[in-house]
This record gives sequence, structure tokens and C-alpha cells, in this order.
Amino acid sequence: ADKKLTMTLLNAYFQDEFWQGCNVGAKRAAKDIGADLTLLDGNYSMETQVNQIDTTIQKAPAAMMIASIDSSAVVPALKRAMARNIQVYAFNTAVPNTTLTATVAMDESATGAAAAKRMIGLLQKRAAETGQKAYRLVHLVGAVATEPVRLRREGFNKVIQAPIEGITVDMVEVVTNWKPEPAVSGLQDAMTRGPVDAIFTESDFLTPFLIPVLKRNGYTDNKGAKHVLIGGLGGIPGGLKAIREGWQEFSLNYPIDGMCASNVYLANESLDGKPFAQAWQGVMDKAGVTTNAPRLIDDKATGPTVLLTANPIDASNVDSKIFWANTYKE
Amino acid sequence: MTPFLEVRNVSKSFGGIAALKGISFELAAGEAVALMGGNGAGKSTLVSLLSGLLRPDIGSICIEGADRVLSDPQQSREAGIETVFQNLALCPNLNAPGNLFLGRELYRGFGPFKILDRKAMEKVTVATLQDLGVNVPDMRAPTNRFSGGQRQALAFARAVRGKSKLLILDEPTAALGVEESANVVKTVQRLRKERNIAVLLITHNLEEMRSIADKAVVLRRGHHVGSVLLKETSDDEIVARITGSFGAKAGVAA
Amino acid sequence: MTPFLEVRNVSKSFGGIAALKGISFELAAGEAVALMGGNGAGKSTLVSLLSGLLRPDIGSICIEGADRVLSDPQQSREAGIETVFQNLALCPNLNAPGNLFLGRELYRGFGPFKILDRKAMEKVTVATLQDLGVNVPDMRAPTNRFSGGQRQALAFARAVRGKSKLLILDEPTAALGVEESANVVKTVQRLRKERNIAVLLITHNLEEMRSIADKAVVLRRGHHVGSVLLKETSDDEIVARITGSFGAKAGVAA
Amino acid sequence: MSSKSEALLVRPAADASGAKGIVATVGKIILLNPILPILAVALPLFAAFVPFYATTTNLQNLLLASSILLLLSCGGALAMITGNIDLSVEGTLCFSSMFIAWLMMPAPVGAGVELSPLLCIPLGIAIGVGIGMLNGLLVQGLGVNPFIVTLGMLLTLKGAAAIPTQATTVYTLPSVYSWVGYNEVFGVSWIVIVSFTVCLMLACWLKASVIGRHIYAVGGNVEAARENGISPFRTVTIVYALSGGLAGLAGWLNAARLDSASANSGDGITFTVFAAIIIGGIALSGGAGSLWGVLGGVILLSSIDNVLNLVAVNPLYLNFVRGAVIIVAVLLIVIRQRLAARLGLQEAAA
Amino acid sequence: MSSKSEALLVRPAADASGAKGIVATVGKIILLNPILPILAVALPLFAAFVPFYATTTNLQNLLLASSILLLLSCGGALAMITGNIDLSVEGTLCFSSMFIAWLMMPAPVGAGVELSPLLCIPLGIAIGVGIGMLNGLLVQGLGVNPFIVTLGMLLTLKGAAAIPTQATTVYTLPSVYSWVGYNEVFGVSWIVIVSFTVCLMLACWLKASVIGRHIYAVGGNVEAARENGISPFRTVTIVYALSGGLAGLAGWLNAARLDSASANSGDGITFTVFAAIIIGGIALSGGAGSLWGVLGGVILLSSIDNVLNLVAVNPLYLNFVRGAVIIVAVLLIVIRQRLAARLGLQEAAA
Ligand SMILES: Nc1ncnc2c1ncn2[C@@H]1O[C@H](COP(=O)(O)OP(=O)(O)OP(=O)(O)O)[C@@H](O)[C@H]1O
Ligand SMILES: Nc1ncnc2c1ncn2[C@@H]1O[C@H](COP(=O)(O)OP(=O)(O)OP(=O)(O)O)[C@@H](O)[C@H]1O
Ligand SMILES: [Mg+2]
Ligand SMILES: [Mg+2]
Repeated sequence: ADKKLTMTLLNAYFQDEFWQGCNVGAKRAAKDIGADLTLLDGNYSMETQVNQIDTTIQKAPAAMMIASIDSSAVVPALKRAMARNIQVYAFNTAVPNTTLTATVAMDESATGAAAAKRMIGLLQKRAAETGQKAYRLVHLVGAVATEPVRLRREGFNKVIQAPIEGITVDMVEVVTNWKPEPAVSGLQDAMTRGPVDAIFTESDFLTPFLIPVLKRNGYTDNKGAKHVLIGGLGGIPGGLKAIREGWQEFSLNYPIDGMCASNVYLANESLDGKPFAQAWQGVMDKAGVTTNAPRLIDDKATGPTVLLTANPIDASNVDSKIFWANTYKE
Repeated sequence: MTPFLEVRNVSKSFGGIAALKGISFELAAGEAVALMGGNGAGKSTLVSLLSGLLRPDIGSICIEGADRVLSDPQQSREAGIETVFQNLALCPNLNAPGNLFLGRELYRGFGPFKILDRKAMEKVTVATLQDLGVNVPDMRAPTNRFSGGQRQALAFARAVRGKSKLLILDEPTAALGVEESANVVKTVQRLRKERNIAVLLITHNLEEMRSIADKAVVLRRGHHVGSVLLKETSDDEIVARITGSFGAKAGVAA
Repeated sequence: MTPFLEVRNVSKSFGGIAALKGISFELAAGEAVALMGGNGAGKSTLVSLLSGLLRPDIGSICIEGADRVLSDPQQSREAGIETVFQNLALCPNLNAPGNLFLGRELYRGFGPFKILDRKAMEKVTVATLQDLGVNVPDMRAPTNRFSGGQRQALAFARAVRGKSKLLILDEPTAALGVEESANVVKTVQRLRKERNIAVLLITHNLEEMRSIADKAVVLRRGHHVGSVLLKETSDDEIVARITGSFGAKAGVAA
Repeated sequence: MSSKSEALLVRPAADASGAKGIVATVGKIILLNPILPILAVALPLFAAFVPFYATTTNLQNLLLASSILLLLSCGGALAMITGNIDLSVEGTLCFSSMFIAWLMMPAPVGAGVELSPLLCIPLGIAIGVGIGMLNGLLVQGLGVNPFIVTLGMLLTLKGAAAIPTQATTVYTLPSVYSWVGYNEVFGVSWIVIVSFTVCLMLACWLKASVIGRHIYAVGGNVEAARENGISPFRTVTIVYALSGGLAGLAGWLNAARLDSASANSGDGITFTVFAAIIIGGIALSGGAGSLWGVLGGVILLSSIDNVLNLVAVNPLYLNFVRGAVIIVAVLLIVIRQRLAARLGLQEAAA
Repeated sequence: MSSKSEALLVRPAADASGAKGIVATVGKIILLNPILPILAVALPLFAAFVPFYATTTNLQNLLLASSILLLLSCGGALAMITGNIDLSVEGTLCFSSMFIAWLMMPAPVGAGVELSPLLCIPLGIAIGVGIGMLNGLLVQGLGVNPFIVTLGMLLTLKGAAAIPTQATTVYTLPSVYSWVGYNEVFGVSWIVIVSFTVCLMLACWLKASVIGRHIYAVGGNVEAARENGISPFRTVTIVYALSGGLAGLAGWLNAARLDSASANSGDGITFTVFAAIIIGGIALSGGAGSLWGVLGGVILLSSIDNVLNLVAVNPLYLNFVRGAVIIVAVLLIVIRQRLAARLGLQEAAA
């Protein structure tokens, strides 16, 4: 196309690294294909985001891509957009209730479950080494009443609360609402009740804030048997740094830059007339998310949906360039 | 005949401070009584009890022979008592008609849809203020723009518009000019003549006391220290009672 | 000798309302002038100009011969003027010593670490109120608990404690009892004798006017309608000037 | 002196005849209005410089985006005029819509009773009224500080909203319930029609009715109101009930617009509500302002967000710009006030 | 009459001799304090029924968790005592720590100037003071509504906090800067020592100093203060500057505690700050209350969160329970007030 493509990307929030990673990925892809990309910040308010969809509709870009703050609340507005022949793509969070042009999203409950399994593996390993049977785990919950968090939390809890071979896990949940201070106070209070063996954080941007708490409570060693096992989701720079330093064991990477980029590329291919079925795998390549085992669910109800699995990060691969946190600042 | 108002052995304390100690007096229908006393003697506290702002700690208030519990100002108004408070009870954000008809608005309609009749209220306001000879530059300005005397005149005008049987006036002319004060006195005299209204007047002005009241009740530090017929009593004696030098060194005052 | 205060052709409007129209008068050091006028005549507005609360629209104010821009009350105080405002200027949340020393606290230390000398302030408060014969049940209670007269006495006491050369009194006895009023008058007379203080008195009480002032300046609806020596003028004439019937039908008033 | 003093009682309307008179009158109206002057400057500027701003579609969107904010702000403004504060409106919106959705939907998300939407719409409003009455009771009946009562209520309600459906968002509500969100008249959504009609009627009622007068009186001097036989308890309870009812109504309209109910709905709108109220000229201390001003505040704030979306400011600077614009807008409003005060213009609340 | 009237001037202290006198005096102190009675009930209850609540470690934690809230609340309380409001403290905390972190850190995250932490600590406080003075200027100098000025400032600062590092969180600050977060005396963190010392000194200063008296006077009746030569502008600006400075200090301590600076830090603490202030007995209308009460409010709110963590309430019910507990606590406070009023106890602010 000789005419410059116009696209609008509706981000959920701007003031943290995870969503910054998204912007970087999207901008890179837009530059790559020469599209004119507008970024909007929903500020974690679903009403704001719906207003932004309506505003975007009237500017009639060729495509819009959205990280929905509430995947149900955006549906009527997205339907209006589709009705105006604007292509609508969703990233990070699927919009289960309507047919969009395409979706590239994380499988939240599967990711939660995968994290739990990994954590259990670590605990069982420690049990084998030390003979300890009973473990206490602190689960740092995000914003409890949001859809992705609900799925993530349910996925994790279902696995961790089921009977586990050889060990018992006593879980304490702390609601953080994605804020450092409640996370820190909550962890501190959990430690008051007794030693903590493991922490699962629904976003590992919280990990760096936890380390001073651990240090103050005598967990000064980032190795060894007393060391608190930390696992998280996101693959956020702070988490990766903690993995490098030995504080955190693993993270499950959300390829946020890749998801955004794939939305942009998909729109480009589609507007060039290439059908989705032919285009999507190439796009996943270009967007750099092949390691996330993209699988296509060709759901008639929601439109073509590529679900991604979060790839694990640990000390062995923490510096790999496939993780957005290692490249997004470049 | 039963008196219109009977105050029986009423006491009121604020924490450690006894503002009124066992006060009793009567006020016949149509009678004008002056309530006299130095600053802090308890006069305004007594007014608060009669107008339903406060309840006595002990003692009772009878109106037209019946014991009444006046637990809010509305009840006092319904019992036929209208009060000009020392604090004037004006809303500074409302204008003159708004204050003159405060709680007594003229309206059309019913229930939550009573619609104010602004025209009528403004008309009455013009007439009322004119009657009192009070000069208000802009009736529609909020009353926080009014001078001290203008405010007081408005509060007085509001009270006398009612159909009450007892008018309580707490220092109604304190901020008024010579002419305006005279108009207030004249108005009270007229009301007494025309409607046989009873009056409870608080004032520090002996002349005003004499031109309105027949009887004086004197308070001193919360105690009732005497009721006198004004015709039979000299100014000096009243002042002596107020200051507490009566009896001790009778006749010497101020 | 230059007069202490000279008001030259001062006007002040509030939007459409002209409160003062070209007022001029002088006040010599040690002189006592009564500022008379009906309600809304503009007296308090003039006080506001002299005490730095408002600035005149036109005209100027000279103190001890020098043109002064009084743009806040502090400047007026520094020029030697102390005012008892009609609104009393009390903080209802502070107690009696707190109000008596408001803006003039006694302290030790310096800069931001000036520490209040509570003991000393309480002692002075007790003495001052006693001097005025004012009876306050609890000096440490917030002044919103005080009776109208108790509050006014406090405001007066504060003003006379200063070392000012001109004392402005805006209806200083309006809420005071007979005895307390007499004490205020006596105090002002004493200050004049002892400290040769000048006084600008606003009052609606002709007797009080005569016991304090030598001269009267009469305002009517913002106009200066006459300055008279009290010795040479009858009460009736003054009232006639206040009400505007002077000249028209001289001598008929109230 | 009679005729003379009568002439003085009402200030002559600055000889309102002739062109000069009209200019003066219009000038006075503009200067006296808390928000009109700034709208009169800002909106034409937006129209001139912001692409798409002055299109019909955008105005329709703007009204739609203003609707919920308007309802909540009018309620909050009423409470503030009585000298109180109502921080709970966001909570009421959220809880009532969530609870109603739970009642309407089949199990497992809903309660399983599948209550009729026609019943649920008034029920949602009634829940709001009930919450408001509870606020009124606590504030004026028991004398609890309104700030803390309604803040506690906000937290409680937002927390309670997550309970019925276990924090699950409820989507695709009964079509009768969300009809109002899907239908329009000349491109104007029924949500706009309902909310603006209610608020404009309320604005008139507040100025014209006896209860409205009492609302101002209580805010101006609650003791004086009481001394004149106006019941502060009754007045304040009515006002909180209205505020709650409006929030309940907003809960319905918001859920209808989103065709879903979520425990996060309304998140963070409280700050915007109070910004609109105060920019609209309602004094924190009560007794002053009108709902017309609040309407202006709502339009201004919605316009700012709308314009920031249309010009697509770098999101990194967005919050900064929004905050700065609000401060500037308020500075302009203050300049307007100063000017009006200098000219001695100030209207009584009633 | 002299001796008689003197005797009346100071109410006798209810014969303070004997056991009965002491009980009466203690009773009076408890009843007069806005928050002591509820603490006196709540804390023993917590200690009795909440496991681990009354352990040394938990108390140390509780103080640590209270520190930042205490600093912000004291600042906000000062502003409120003058009859104003300061909503910007959260923004100041966030912006100052973020900006300072940017100055201290090497590129690419930081500015690359790597300013010395020893310089940065006072600089952070100075930034807070500057922001506060700007607030004071706008509020009392230009007469802009304090609610909207400081709300605009909050939005602006939170927005601005993201700008220097492009919303990137800054981890592992220089050790000199975060020393205060890693070191303790007898198990009590230096953060606690610094913040509590500052606030307790401030509480004394407010009651004992001339400026403190003027702060109350301006809050009680700003016109009277002005008429008595107290400059409301000066007083209010001092208060906002103090509030800003405390928020700047809190920014340092918070960043030191987290050993990082993030544009999210402090998010949402504004509501808690105002809950603490009001529960602590500061009147919205100004002129009343003390920082001792605010300290009580902070301890109460921190204890509630601490207890909810210790008993591990189901996250779904957490917000609901927290809101309900706050309402109940405030109801108890009101009962206390009623009792005190019935007994005629009410102390002047000064
Ligand atoms: N801030 C203001 N705004 C508008 N009008 C005002 C204001 N202050 C005073 N006025 C008007 O100016 C006129 C003069 O008022 P002022 O208070 O000076 O009267 P005064 O002589 O002191 O009367 P009084 O004896 O009743 O105290 C009055 O008509 C009053 O309504
Ligand atoms: N709410 C209150 N709390 C505490 N003390 C009060 C309260 N109201 C009045 N008092 C005290 O009670 C006493 C009587 O007050 P009251 O106002 O009745 O006096 P008053 O006779 O009207 O005096 P004035 O002539 O000065 O108006 C005073 O000493 C006053 O300080
Ligand atoms: Mg009295
Ligand atoms: Mg006056």
C-alpha cells in the first residue's frame, strides 16, 4: 500500500515497565512497516478505555489493537468498531465475547498452573535435599477483581491447593493491587507468623521490592537451604535482575512486545490482502514469539486466536535476547 | 386564667458551668416581660430552652397550662413562640427574601414539588423592610454583604411577620441605629396593641425595657434574683439587682 | 500641628453599591471623635479602610502627616491604630488568652522556634478581664462557648492592651450589659487621660457618644453630612442629621 | 422616606435597554457563572485546533462520555451544597450494578433467580437510595464525619461488589436491561437522554423548589436553618438519598453501556467527580453553586480527556498534561472570579 | 467583686486530689482525645485475639508500615488545620523519589550525572518544600480552591514521575541513600526512628509554638486572624511547605525501604492519608485537632491492615471487611464524642 497505514493502540496502562515493553514492541513493528501508530493509555479504567475506543472509531484508523482492561466491558464498543470496518486486534488479554479480526493473547489460567507446577517442583527438590515436608508460600495477588488476575490466580491456586506428592504447602494470599507498598507490608506480616519458604508473585515487577524485606528478616543469603524460593510471571526487567542475582528462581515470560508487534504485523498483512491463515505463522516469526509455542485456536465465535504459552526464564537462560526485558530498551 | 408560659424550676449546665440554676417565672398572655441581667447571666441560654434549641437538665416548661417538651425549634414555633436570636439565625448565602422566608417559604405545588413563589416573597420583603424604615441597597445580594444593623433588622422583620402568641427578642436592637431602634420599639408596641402578643424582651437598654415591658425578671449568674413591676421600680434598683449590689448596698449602681 | 489622622476625599463602592462617597475628616492626636450614622451609612466600611482590611477606590489616608497605603491590618497596627471590629475578630476555636494575644503572643525563643509563654498570657488575661469586671466562667474554654457580651468584652480588652495612638471602636458596647458598658466607657476615658490616646468611636448610643467623644462626624448613606462639636450640639440635632431630616424639618427626630 | 428607600431595595439592572445594556447583561451573566467563561474560551479553541473535535459524532461521543460523570457529579454536588461530602458514589455505582447483574443472570455466574430486568432497573436505583439514606443517617443522624463515613462506604461497597460473583465480570446482560445502551435518537444515545434529562430537571428543581432552598440554607448556616424550623436531618438525608439514587441510575446506564458488570467499574472516577464539582463552582464549605456549573465542569473535564485522546499526546506525558491543564483551567476560573468580585458582582445562592 | 470573679475564671480541676480525682482526670483525658479511647479498646482486643499481633517483631513491623503514612498524614493534617486541604502528598512522594533516583543513577536508567546520595537526600526534601510552596502560592496567594489545586498537582506529579526514567522502575539505589532502610536499632528500623522523631517533634511544635498557634487561628477564622495581623498567606505557605517537605522526606524513606523508586509508589495512599487524618480528629473545616490524634489514626489504620494480613482474610472479602471496620471504628469515635459533649468536655484548640 502506498498510503500510510494508520493504527491506534489502546494500552491498558502506561506507568510501568510491562506496558512500556508493549509500546516499544508496537513502535518497532510500526516503524518496520511504515505505519502511523497512535498510542493511548487507558489508565487502568475500563470506562476511560471505552471512551477511547469511541474516540478512535470516529478517527477511523485502518486498525486498532487493544489490551483490554476488562474483556467484557469493551465488547459493545469493539462491536461498534468492527461494524465500522475497523479491524480490531486484541493482545495480551483475549476478548472472549465477540468476534474480532484476530487475537494474540496469553493463556492466563494455563500460565498460572504452569507456575504452580514449577514451584512445586522446586519445593519437592528442596524436600529431597533437606527432608523438610511442610512449606509456607506467600502468593502476591494483583488487582483481585480483574479478569486476567482472576484467571491467573485460579490457575495457580487450583494446582497448589491440590494434594501434592511428598510435601504440604500452606499458602497465604496477599492482595497488592499491583502496588509495591502493600506487597512489602503483606510479606512482612506473613513472615511475622513464621518462616516463609517460597513466594509467588503474579507479576515479578514486585520482586525487587521484596528483596530488602528478605534481607531485613535475616534471609541475607540468596542461595542455600534457607533461601526463599521466588517465582513470578511476566519476565519483567526487575524479575530478570533478581534471577541474575540469584534471588528469584524463575519467571514465566509474557512476550508483551511480541504480542503488540504481532498485532501490528497482522494488520499490515491483512490490509495487504493476505488471509490470516497464510499470514499468522510468518507474523509470529517476525514478532519473535515462536518460542512461546503459538497455537491457533480458530474459534468461530471469537475470531482467529493465537494463544501463547509463557516461556520459562531461569538462571540458565536469563540473558537470552528472546526475552523482551533484555531488548526493549535498545 | 392560666399564664401563657410557665417556666418551672429550670436548670441548665454546660459541663462544669451552670448557666441556669432553678429558674421559675410566668408570663401571661399578652404580657411583656423584660429579661435582664449582665453578660453571661444566662439570658440567651433561657431563650434557647424556650425556642427548642436546648432541653433543660431539670425543670419543665408549660405553655398554655400544658407541659411541653420543646425538642426542636419547629415545636416551639408550633406552640406559638417566635424568636429573634442573638446570633440572628441568618443564612449568609441567601438574600433578603430568602432569609425573611427561611423555613416559611411561599410556594405553589405540593410534596417535593413545592415551587418557590419568588415574586410574592420579594414583594413582601420590600414592604416589610420599608415598614421598618430599613434601607437595604440591594435586596438580592447575599446577606453576608449587609451591615450589622441591616442584618439585625432582617432577623427582626422575619420574627414579627408570623402569627405567634409570644415573641422572644434577644437584644433585638443591639446593632440598630437610633431611628431603626425606634421603629422596632414602635412595631412591638403596635403588635401588642393589635394582636395582644406576649413579649419576652432581652435588652441592656433600660429605656427600651421601659417602653416595651411591664415587668422585669432579673437573672444574675444563672440565678433568678427578682421579678419586679417596672412601674414600681427605679432604674437604679434594677441595675443594682443586675450587678448584685442590691440588698448589699441598695440603690448604688453604675 | 498636623492631625494624627486625615481622611481625604475617600470613596468606596462594592460593585454597584457606593458605601462611601467622598468622605473627608481629621482627627487630632488625643482627640475623641464619634462616627455616627444609621444602619448601612458606611461606618464599618470606613473602619475597614482605616484598619487596612480594604483599600479606598479613590482618596487617601494620611497618618501623622504622611500618606499611607494601608494594605493589610498589620500595617495599620504599625501606624499606631488598634481596632475593635464590629465582627469582633475572634477565633471561635481559641480560648480567652489565645484570643486576647492573637497576633501578639508572648513567647520565648526566636524564628520558627518561638515558644508560647502560656503561663504569662493566662495571668495577663485574668487581670485584664477582672479590670473590666467581666465574668468568664472558664477562661480555657473555646470562645464559641462564650455569651455575646463575654465575646465583645474580650475583643475590647485585646484592643486596649496595645500601645496604640488611635483606638477605633466599632459599636464596642452593643452586646454589653449595663455594668460592663460602664466599665468600657471608664476604661476609654482612663486611656485618654493616661496615654492621650485618640479615639474614633462608632455607637448608636447618644449617651455613650457624649461620655467619650468631643466631636461627631455624621454619615448618611455614604455621604459626610456634618461634623459638629458635641458641646454645641443637641442630641436632637444629631439624630436629625443621622436620619436626614436636618435642614428639612430641623429639630424633629426619633 | 418610603418611596426613596423602596427605590434602593432592588439595584437597578444597569439600564438594561439598548445595545450597551445587553452587552453589560451578557457580560454579567458570563462573569457570574463559575464555568461558562472558561468554556467560552476553551471549546472554540478546541474546535479550531483539534481535528475531529467539532464533528457531530465527536459531540455525541462527548455527551456519552459525560453521562455517567454527570450523574455522579450532580449527586456529589448536592451533598456538597449542604456542606457535606459524598465520596461513596463510585462504590454505589459499582455495587448496585454488580448486585443487580447477579440477580438477573442465571447460575453459575448469577444467583439463579433470574429476576426480571424491568424490576431490576428500579431496584438498582432503590439500592442506591437505600445506601444514600444510610449515609444520611450516619452523617446527620449520628453526627459522624461525612468524609470518613462515605469513604468507609466507598471501600465497603467496592469490596462488596466483588462478593456476589466472586469477582467474575458478568457479560451480555439481558437485552431489556441494556437496551438503553444500544439505542439512540438522531445518533444521541438513550444513555445521554436519560442522564441529561434527569440532571437538567434536577438543576431546575434545586433552584426552584422549597427543598432546594432548604438545601442551600443548611449549607449556608446549619444552625440558622435549624433555628428556623428546617430539619437538617431531613434535608441532608434527602440529599444523600438523591445522590445514592443518581449513582444507582448511573450504575444501570454504565452497565448498559458496557453491556456487562464488573467489580472494577467506575474505578478511580471519584477524583474526577470531585474535580468536576469544584471546577463547577460548588464550594467545599457548602451553600453555594449550582448544578449548571457542575454540568460545565463535567463538559470541561470530559472535553480535556476527549481532546487528549484526539490529539494522542505521548501517553508518557498524558497524566502530566492532564494535571497541568486542570490547574490552568482553574487559574482561569479564579481570574474570572477576581474580575467579578472587583466589579462587585456576586449573586446570592437564593 | 474582684476575688470572686477571678475564682470563676479558671474552672477548678474537679478536686484532682484523691483516687477519685485521678480516675476523673484520666477519664477526662481519654474522653477528650479523639482516638485514644478506640485504641484503648481495639489494641488489647487485637492483642488478645489476633495471633502474633502483640509480638515484638510485629510491633516493629507495624511501626515500619506506619512510617510513611504518618509523615504524609501529618503534612496533610497541618494543611487541614488551616482549613485547607493537601491532596498532593502522594504525588510529591512519588515524584521526588523518582526524580532523585534518576539523578543518582548512572545512564541509561538515570540521568548519568550520578549525583551524590548525600546531596540527594536533602534535595528530595527541598523538592517537596518547593512543591508545597507552589501549592501555598496558588491557594492562598491567588485564592484558587485548595482541593482542585492540590488534586491537579497530584495528577501532574504522578504523571511527571514517569517522565525521567520513561516509567522504568529504578532498582538498587546507592547504599548510602538506602542505608536508612537496611539498618535498625534494637530491631527498630531507622525509617521508623526518623519518621516518628520528626512527627513527634512536629506535634509538640504545633501546640507550643507561635506559628502553631497561628495555624490554628487561620483555621478557626481566617478573617479574624488577618484582622489581628497574622498573615494567612505566610501561615498557609509555611504549612504547605512543611507538608511538601514531609512528603519529600517520605519519598526518601519509602524508596530506601523498597530500595527502589517506581512511578507507582504510593499509589492510592491518598485515601488512607485522609482517613487517618479525619479519624485522628482533624476537622475538615479546620482549626481543630492535633497531630497526636493523627498518630492514633495512623496506628489504627495500619493495625487494621496488619491484622487483616495476620488473620489472612479471603482476598475477595478483604476490601469489604476493611471498609466495614473503618465505619465501625468511626462510629465508636462518635460515641466517645457524644459522651464527652454530654459531660461538657471540650478543650479549646489553644
Ligand atoms: N462586602 C460588601 N459587599 C457589598 N456591599 C457591602 C459590603 N460591605 C458593606 N456593604 C454595603 O455598604 C453599605 C455600608 O455598610 P457598612 O457596614 O459600612 O454600614 P454601617 O454604617 O457600619 O452600618 P451598621 O450600623 O448597620 O453597622 C451597606 O449598605 C452594606 O450593605
Ligand atoms: N454551649 C455552651 N457551652 C459552655 N458554656 C456556655 C455555652 N453557652 C453558654 N455558656 C455559658 O453560659 C453562661 C450563660 O450564657 P448566656 O449566653 O446565656 O449569657 P447571656 O445572659 O445571654 O449573656 P449576654 O448578655 O452576654 O448575651 C455564660 O457564662 C456562657 O459562657
Ligand atoms: Mg445573650
Ligand atoms: Mg457597622
